[in-house]
Amino acid sequence: MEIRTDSTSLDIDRHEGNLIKELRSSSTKPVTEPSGWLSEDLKRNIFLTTVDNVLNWGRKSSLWTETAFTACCTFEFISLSSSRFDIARFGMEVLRSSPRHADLIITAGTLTWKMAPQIKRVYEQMAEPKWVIAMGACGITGGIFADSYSVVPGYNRILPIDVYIPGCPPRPEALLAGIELLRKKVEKRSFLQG
Amino acid sequence: MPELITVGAAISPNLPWSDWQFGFWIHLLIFGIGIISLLLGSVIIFIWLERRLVGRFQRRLGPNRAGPLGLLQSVADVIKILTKEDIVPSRADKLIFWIAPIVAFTPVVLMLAVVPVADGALLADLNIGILFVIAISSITALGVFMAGWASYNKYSILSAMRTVAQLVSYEMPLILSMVGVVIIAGSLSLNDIVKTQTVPFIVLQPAGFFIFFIASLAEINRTPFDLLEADSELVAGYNIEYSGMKFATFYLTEYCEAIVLSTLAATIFLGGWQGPWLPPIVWLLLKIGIVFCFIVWIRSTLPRLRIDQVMGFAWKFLLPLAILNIFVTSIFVALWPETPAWLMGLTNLAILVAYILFWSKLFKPGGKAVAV
Amino acid sequence: MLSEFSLIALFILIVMGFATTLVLIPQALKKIGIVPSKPSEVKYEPYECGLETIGETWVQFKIRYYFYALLLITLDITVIFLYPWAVELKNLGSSSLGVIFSFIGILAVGYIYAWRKGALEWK
Amino acid sequence: MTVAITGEEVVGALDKELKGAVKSVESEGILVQAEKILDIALCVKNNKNLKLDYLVSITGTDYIDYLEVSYLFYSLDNNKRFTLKVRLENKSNPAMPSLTGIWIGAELQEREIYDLLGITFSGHPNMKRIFLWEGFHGHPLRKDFSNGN
Amino acid sequence: MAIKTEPILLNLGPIHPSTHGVFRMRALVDGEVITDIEPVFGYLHRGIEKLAEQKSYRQFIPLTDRLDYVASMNNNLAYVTAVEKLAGIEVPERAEYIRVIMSEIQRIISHLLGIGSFFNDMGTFFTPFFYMFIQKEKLTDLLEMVSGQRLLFNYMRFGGVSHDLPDEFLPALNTFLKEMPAEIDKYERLLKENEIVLARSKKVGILSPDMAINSSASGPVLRASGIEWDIRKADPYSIYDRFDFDIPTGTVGDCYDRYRVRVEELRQSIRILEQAVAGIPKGKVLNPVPLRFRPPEGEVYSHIESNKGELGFHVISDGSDKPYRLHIRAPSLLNLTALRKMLTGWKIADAIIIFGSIDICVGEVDR
Repeated sequence: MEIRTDSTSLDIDRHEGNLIKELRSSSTKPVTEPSGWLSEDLKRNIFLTTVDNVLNWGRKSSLWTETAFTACCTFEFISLSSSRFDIARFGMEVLRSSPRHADLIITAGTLTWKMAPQIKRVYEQMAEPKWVIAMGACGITGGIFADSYSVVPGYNRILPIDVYIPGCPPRPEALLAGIELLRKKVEKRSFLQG
Repeated sequence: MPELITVGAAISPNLPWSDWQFGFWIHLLIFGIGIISLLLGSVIIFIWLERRLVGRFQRRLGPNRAGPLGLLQSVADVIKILTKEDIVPSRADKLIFWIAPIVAFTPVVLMLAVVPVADGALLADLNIGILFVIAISSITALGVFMAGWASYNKYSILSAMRTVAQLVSYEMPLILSMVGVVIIAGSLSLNDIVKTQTVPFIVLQPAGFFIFFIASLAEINRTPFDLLEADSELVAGYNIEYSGMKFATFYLTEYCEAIVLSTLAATIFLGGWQGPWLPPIVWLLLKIGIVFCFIVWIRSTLPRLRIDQVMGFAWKFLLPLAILNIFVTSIFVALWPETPAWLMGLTNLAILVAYILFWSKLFKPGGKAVAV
Repeated sequence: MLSEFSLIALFILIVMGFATTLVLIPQALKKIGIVPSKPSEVKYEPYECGLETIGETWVQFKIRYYFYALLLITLDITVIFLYPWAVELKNLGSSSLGVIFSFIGILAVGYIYAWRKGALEWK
Repeated sequence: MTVAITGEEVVGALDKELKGAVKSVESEGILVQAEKILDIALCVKNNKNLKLDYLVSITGTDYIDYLEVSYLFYSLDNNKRFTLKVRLENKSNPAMPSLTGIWIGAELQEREIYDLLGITFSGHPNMKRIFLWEGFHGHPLRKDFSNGN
Repeated sequence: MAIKTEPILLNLGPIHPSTHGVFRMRALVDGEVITDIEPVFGYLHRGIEKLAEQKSYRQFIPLTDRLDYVASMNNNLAYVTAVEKLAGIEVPERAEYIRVIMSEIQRIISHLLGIGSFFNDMGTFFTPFFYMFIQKEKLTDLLEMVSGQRLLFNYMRFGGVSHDLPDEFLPALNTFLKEMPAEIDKYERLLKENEIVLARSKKVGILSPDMAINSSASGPVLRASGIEWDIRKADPYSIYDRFDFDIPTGTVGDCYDRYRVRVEELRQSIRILEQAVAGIPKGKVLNPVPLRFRPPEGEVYSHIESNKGELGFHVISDGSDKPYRLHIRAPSLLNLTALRKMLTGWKIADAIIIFGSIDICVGEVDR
């Protein structure tokens, strides 16, 4: 199949346009956190606590972020991983660009409807267990661009969010506090949640 | 050099279990498990060391929250990756997708089988030690290519193609750089090479070490030759579709290759386990650490080369230098055997410097000039 | 001497066994439920910067990549003759120098021919 | 100081038959008919003492009863600037010739005006929406655009 | 007889480690060489120009910060000078000096980030980027002292600036200006004569002068091709005519020249800052303007030399308190006009470097 970017790109664009329209019409309510199945008979606490603690400690102290940065908050995340507010201390300076390796996606910036299918696809392609931090006012409610025709009012229309960090852009210390909140949430996670 | 006669058992006489009836199996057990556990232990330490060192090069602290001084950081990484979901893409070639990490990991560990930890203390004292190392080291290229091709992803295909070009074309300089050492040592077995190194071969053979180090930097895909996993161009290279433990195996292979490179450089050029006061194994680990820190130093300062520059560098610069090195060393050893060590080292260094200056005139930086 | 290689053969088996267990641990843990697994149709599609891949991926690739493999085979033969000569150079003395240098000379002719013809450039 | 070339000066520099195309002359620019814009632009660019060779920006505006597109040029050598305006009365599907033949810089800006205002530029190599996705109804910068998100 | 090979369509997509944000390029790749490439825009299009028509003049100032989010002081300056030109508002002397100081500090920050990410694309794994980031943090502290914000400042108003300089600002700026040239020499020692940098960026992605003019590039991209055009000299706005500085230009117009022009501009900005700090007078910093400010009916186009190039605001007002139409001339978008011709024929590794050397900010491209 001979691919010429110019001639065939119009129908590639049209195909992507339909994807955007479907997603826009289908995502009107916030996506809730997928509650893992918890069958009662597997609740043997003793076995759980030791394995849980070790697993969650491992997951908590090596969260690898996916480079899905969109706009201004990117530079606040970069200044977080730079020498002054060094996030490498928590083992988080590994920026994996493939979703298969990453287990945390920080949505740094405004999400537009044209970008929404891509973010949703990358989130679905991430390997379990995965978490999402909605960073900045644009991530929570669309922020200063909420009433624009092409901005998604908040990431929770597209992805289930674990931690919200307000601020436009939030200071690196606020981002660090958000990450601490996420690490506490990871600590209390029972592996049976799947 | 007394002929090492292996009486019945396959191992050199001075090991305590050499004449015991099950000596062969005990030897295999101790050294087999020893090599794997030593390698994994040092990988855990070296991952932590690299992240701390790169942090220090970038004027920031490395990981220091997980455990004292962050030592448990790599353990945390292992636990997390162990319990990560395993994804096998639907259109991937399933069988090759599964086998690729194993084919990539095994040869790296095998190369340590012939490396002596102390006098005569190695798994198999092959008298063709170096040839075995070279033959085994080219299999990783196969494993990486299988991974890239099987995962049905455009970026990993490009990375697989680059494997074929880069790893294969750096075999030649790697092989020829060790011929100089073999000429002086007069034997292929790594144990004998270490024993004949009254003066470490890096002094006698600076050009040989220069070629060996650069060629193996390319073999283990480290900056400035990290084209396979060039994260700014090909998103994550050949291991883009691997997640969980299979990705960890590739991550492990990368660090095992770095450690094996440092071990080979230490045994062949820096005098292996020889050292005045400390026990032999501590000397070997010390030398491995020094070479590894040098690799990390290069990784955090130099930018990456382009694919055609990498190829041109291997075939046009390293190969003629390697042949020249063999030419000069063989003349010295054949015609004038009892030359003092410093003279041989000096001439070798002089040839290296002259060669680099000669080439720096010819190689003008500036790719093909395409004006728009 | 032969038992040395049997040691190596057994060691190969040990290492391959270790590698396969390393890779298969998550499958076992998945049965117990420690390793989570939520299969979804999009998750198993190839990742390409958040977009569907367009067109075939396994296509006929440029020969330029494989060319260096051919070049390696032609030059690798020297190793078979160089290493034994290198080991025994001390007792062979200077007479073997002439032989080897003529051998390398013939090889160098082929190498320079490839160089001048531009086979080494990356077109 | 980037001094503006006066309208009269440019009209004087135009060839005879192009003078008819000039509708009105303002202090810093002239208003021209849409069809003649290509020849006027070519003449303005190649004229020796004008030499307006740098297209700075194209702005499209929706004045309820017509659409106006204004081109701003610089002459880098003699540090002059000049505006060229075009008005399109037919608002259902407005169209005018594209300047990408003369200035490549116009390509993306004309695609932006097509995307946000709906003016199609004939002769444009890649006339598609630049910012919004194919299948987006309406053109946002029109005054009658309903913000239905 | 070359075997017929099929090109693959590769997406250097919106989520890619080195596309400076959400920028996407559809590349037709044959082996390693790009035969055709098509940039796709719009992944960060927030419709700022439509929002401008629903906000009053004063409410729009914070939106200008989000245009080129690395140069928010210069965006404010461009918008504010446009409206002042339209309404004929006078700006006190001290405010003019403060504006020049803020604009030059922002230029240093933006160039540091631009050069840093250029070397990130080349593969230096963040080391030069973090060295430059340390200097950027010092400047961010200075701007935080003045405006209370770290990245998007919303600092300038019509008729001056919102707050006066705190007392410890000028001494802190002086200490920074004394140590910065030594830092720039440190980067030069690491990168200027580095053989791999030379091999990767010399004569790569050449933009010839007439192509640069024809594709209306501006800023360091235009000057690297050898055209000496800088708004601060050609059409001096605010009080730039009082400072003497020169405009660095390249010769060949390749990636290396663009990098050199940005480094030289760092030094020129330091020169301007030294003169501004020396000459800043006392006095008030704001001629207050009524909240529901209504400029007279009319149309104005005013431009400044922002970090990426000529940033222009075309404001059309119909006498009401909301702008009738506000068009932003984004230098990043117009620097990308020649991108397709510059990248075709090169390898992927070069394409990433050339794209990095143009140094765009997606917030400004998509508005």
